[in-house]
Amino acid sequence: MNMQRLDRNAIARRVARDIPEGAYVNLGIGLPTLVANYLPADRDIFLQSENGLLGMGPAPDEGNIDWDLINAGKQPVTLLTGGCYFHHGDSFTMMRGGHIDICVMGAFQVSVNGDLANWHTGAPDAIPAVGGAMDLAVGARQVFVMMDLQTKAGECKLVRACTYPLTGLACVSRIYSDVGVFSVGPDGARVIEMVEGHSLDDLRAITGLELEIGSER
Amino acid sequence: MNMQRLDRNAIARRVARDIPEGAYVNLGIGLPTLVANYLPADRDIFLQSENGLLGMGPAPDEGNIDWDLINAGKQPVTLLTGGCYFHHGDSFTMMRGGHIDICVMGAFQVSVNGDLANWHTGAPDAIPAVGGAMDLAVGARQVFVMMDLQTKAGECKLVRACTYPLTGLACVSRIYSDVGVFSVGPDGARVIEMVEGHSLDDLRAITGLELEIGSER
Amino acid sequence: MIDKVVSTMEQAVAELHDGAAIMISGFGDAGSPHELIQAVIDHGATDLTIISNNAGSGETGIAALIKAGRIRKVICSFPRMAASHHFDAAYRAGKLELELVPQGNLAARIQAAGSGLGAVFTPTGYGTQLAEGKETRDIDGRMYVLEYPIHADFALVKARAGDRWGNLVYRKAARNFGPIMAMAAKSTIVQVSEVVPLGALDPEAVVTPGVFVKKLVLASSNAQPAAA
Amino acid sequence: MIDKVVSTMEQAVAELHDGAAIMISGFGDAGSPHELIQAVIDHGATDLTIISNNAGSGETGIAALIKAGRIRKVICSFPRMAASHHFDAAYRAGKLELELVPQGNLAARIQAAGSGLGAVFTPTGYGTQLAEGKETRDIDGRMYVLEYPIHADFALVKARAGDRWGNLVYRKAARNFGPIMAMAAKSTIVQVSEVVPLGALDPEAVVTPGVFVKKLVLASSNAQPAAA
Repeated sequence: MNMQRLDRNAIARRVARDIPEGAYVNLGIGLPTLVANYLPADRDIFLQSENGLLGMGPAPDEGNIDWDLINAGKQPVTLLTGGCYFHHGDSFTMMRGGHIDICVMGAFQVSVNGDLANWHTGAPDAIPAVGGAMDLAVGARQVFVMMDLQTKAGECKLVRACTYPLTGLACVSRIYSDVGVFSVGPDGARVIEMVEGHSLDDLRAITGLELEIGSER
Repeated sequence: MNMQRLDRNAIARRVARDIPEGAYVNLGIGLPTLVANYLPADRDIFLQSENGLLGMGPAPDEGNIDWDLINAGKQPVTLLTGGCYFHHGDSFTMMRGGHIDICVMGAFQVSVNGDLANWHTGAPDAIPAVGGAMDLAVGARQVFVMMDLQTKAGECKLVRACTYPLTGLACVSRIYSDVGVFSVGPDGARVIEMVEGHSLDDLRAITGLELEIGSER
Repeated sequence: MIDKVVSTMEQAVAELHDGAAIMISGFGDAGSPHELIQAVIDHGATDLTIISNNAGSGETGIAALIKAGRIRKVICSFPRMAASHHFDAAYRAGKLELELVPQGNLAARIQAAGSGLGAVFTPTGYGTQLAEGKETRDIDGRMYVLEYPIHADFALVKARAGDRWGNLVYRKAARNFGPIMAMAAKSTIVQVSEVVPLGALDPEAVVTPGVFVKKLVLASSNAQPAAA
Repeated sequence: MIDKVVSTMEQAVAELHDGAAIMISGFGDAGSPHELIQAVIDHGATDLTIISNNAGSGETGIAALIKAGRIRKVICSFPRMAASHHFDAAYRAGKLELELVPQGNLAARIQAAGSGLGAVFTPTGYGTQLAEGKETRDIDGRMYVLEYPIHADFALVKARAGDRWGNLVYRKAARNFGPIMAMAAKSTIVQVSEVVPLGALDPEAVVTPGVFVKKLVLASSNAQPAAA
């Protein structure tokens, strides 16, 4: 298929649109950090970083890098006026205790019921690393996944059941992808929004799923 | 029996003698707070109070009372230079987590193996209150009890087995009393020190126990 | 713009409801949010469960709530105080259920609720009346009691200062249960002595990050409690 | 007079021993006590278990300890980093045991050790490989995994400033695991950028009370880590 696809920045912009003012948000390492670039400056949205920041701001100017002030991906960031620091116990109290409204993570696979696989390819020689992904998966009120719907090899990443090692069970509520937005959960996967130029049949073909158009749950 | 007995201040002074420099100490409400009066000013000893103080100082002058700065007995205190404040979670991490070297509590009864009863008389119409006693009983590295060896009615409070509701099992290591100092624990009760004018036979008579002179364990 | 500061005590407690579980900060009078408690009385909500270290003394604060007959159950560590006559009377009359919890287990259970843990094994209380009927376990040769989180619909907290994002600092030993209760309740309502501009609080010294706070209200009389 | 400040890195780590379990603060390089880790290398202790969020990168810190062959086991959440070649090589060669722990469970288990809890039921990891073989339980309709405390003989922590009683404050996101590790180890050793007189730290803003600290040492080069 040769359809129009959103690039990573366009997906990030689309995710940002669904983050309301006042939300406490954790952006996972990698792709999701782009979302921060599209949050409107006139909206108070609170970015939390697992390493002990609330009110995380954008990257500093070259001359103002402070390596004691980094994000979960170990990139230099800033702290907004009104932000604060805390230790890892308090940070994961926020994350595990249901205090984060939305987390945005990447994924290897998401199943139609919301299972998430994003920490391990399962390759026997891979060095495993999990970080805070499993805590966010169970702890955030809403888990958004941001990903291309297919791998470079063309395999669909929205699946009936994950084959990669799981990060969390039935935790994802929304997938923001290069071809559209999906809801997943107890009622299965639905199409919330399609990127212009796509049809429901296109998405059924890509996913191999009997997708229907769904409204917000 | 009509022997010489230490008064509460003399017992407090005796307890203070056994608190080494550098010790982190929690003094229970009531009688044990007197111990603070006998800690030598030239020794750094750290008093912790369950309500979130470390480095607790003496009572303030009449004119300097601050009702936001109180001890566990809700009496006004001060904070030493170098002291600090923290919340109840951190306070009981100190107490339960084995970070307090010595706590000193009063007691209704202590058994020869170190069981402690000090929170409830067991009277059916009594209003129960436990506070932090059970946490200190299990959490402090050493639990010292400070008490008169007998009730006003003449009943011995060092007993084979407690009849009052327990605060903690096998937790007390030392009893400082008006007639002497006892060790209790897995080896039973021993007399560490007798108040002048007392004999081992006196103490056996009071306690009804086959007490022996013990050395420090 | 997010501004969690509300103008009146009435607004602060507007969402209260009958049957609510309410955490109330304070150790004795230190840190007790007396004005918010008065607002609860004025609001009229009843059949409340109160989670607090004490059960009130004198005629104000939790004691006033008990006197007004609004409390169904108290979960606390130390209800007996010099002037706890309102608690004593209600308890003896069987009008009030008491769940007595060792103070450190109270803290641990509140922290478990705030941090999403399902239960914790604590050594405190093992072998005592307060652990009767509870699951116990030998872990590495030591005995522990299984204790469950204490959740609440609301936490009423007293702090020294706060900003519009809800960041808080406390005053001396009035801090006590405030920070951990703020983490554990669905909705945390705070009375402060001072509302400060964003950025006025040192980010290294904020004790309660704003994520744990729903509303703040200035308590003009948020002074030190008078001598008991 | 109690003065926990020692003069040299050598004195700071003098009690280390072969086979010790050592917690090391830091999230990547931020908050990693590089000078103390170098002192561990100089000390010679081996067969160590390291508890830390990461497993080192580049040629310094935990990476240098691995390179020197001193580590038997690493308990961490995220060993794979841009320059974690020393970990990668030792792990692939089977010279190093890895216990991978979700970051929040790592924090919770460290906190459980510090606070004397015997175990906690956490929702994190349920149904995943990292909970395989572990006890699980349905509590109020949600599934939890039983996780045990992680204790340590030593914690090596980096802080910004400390006084002779061991009170500490940290710097920005270099705080991370420092405060909870200080609570969990039998003996906590801290490198600070500044030793301040007693009373110089605001008692409202002390992050780690001195009770959790055994020794402090000034790290003259306790600057921000250089760009990775």
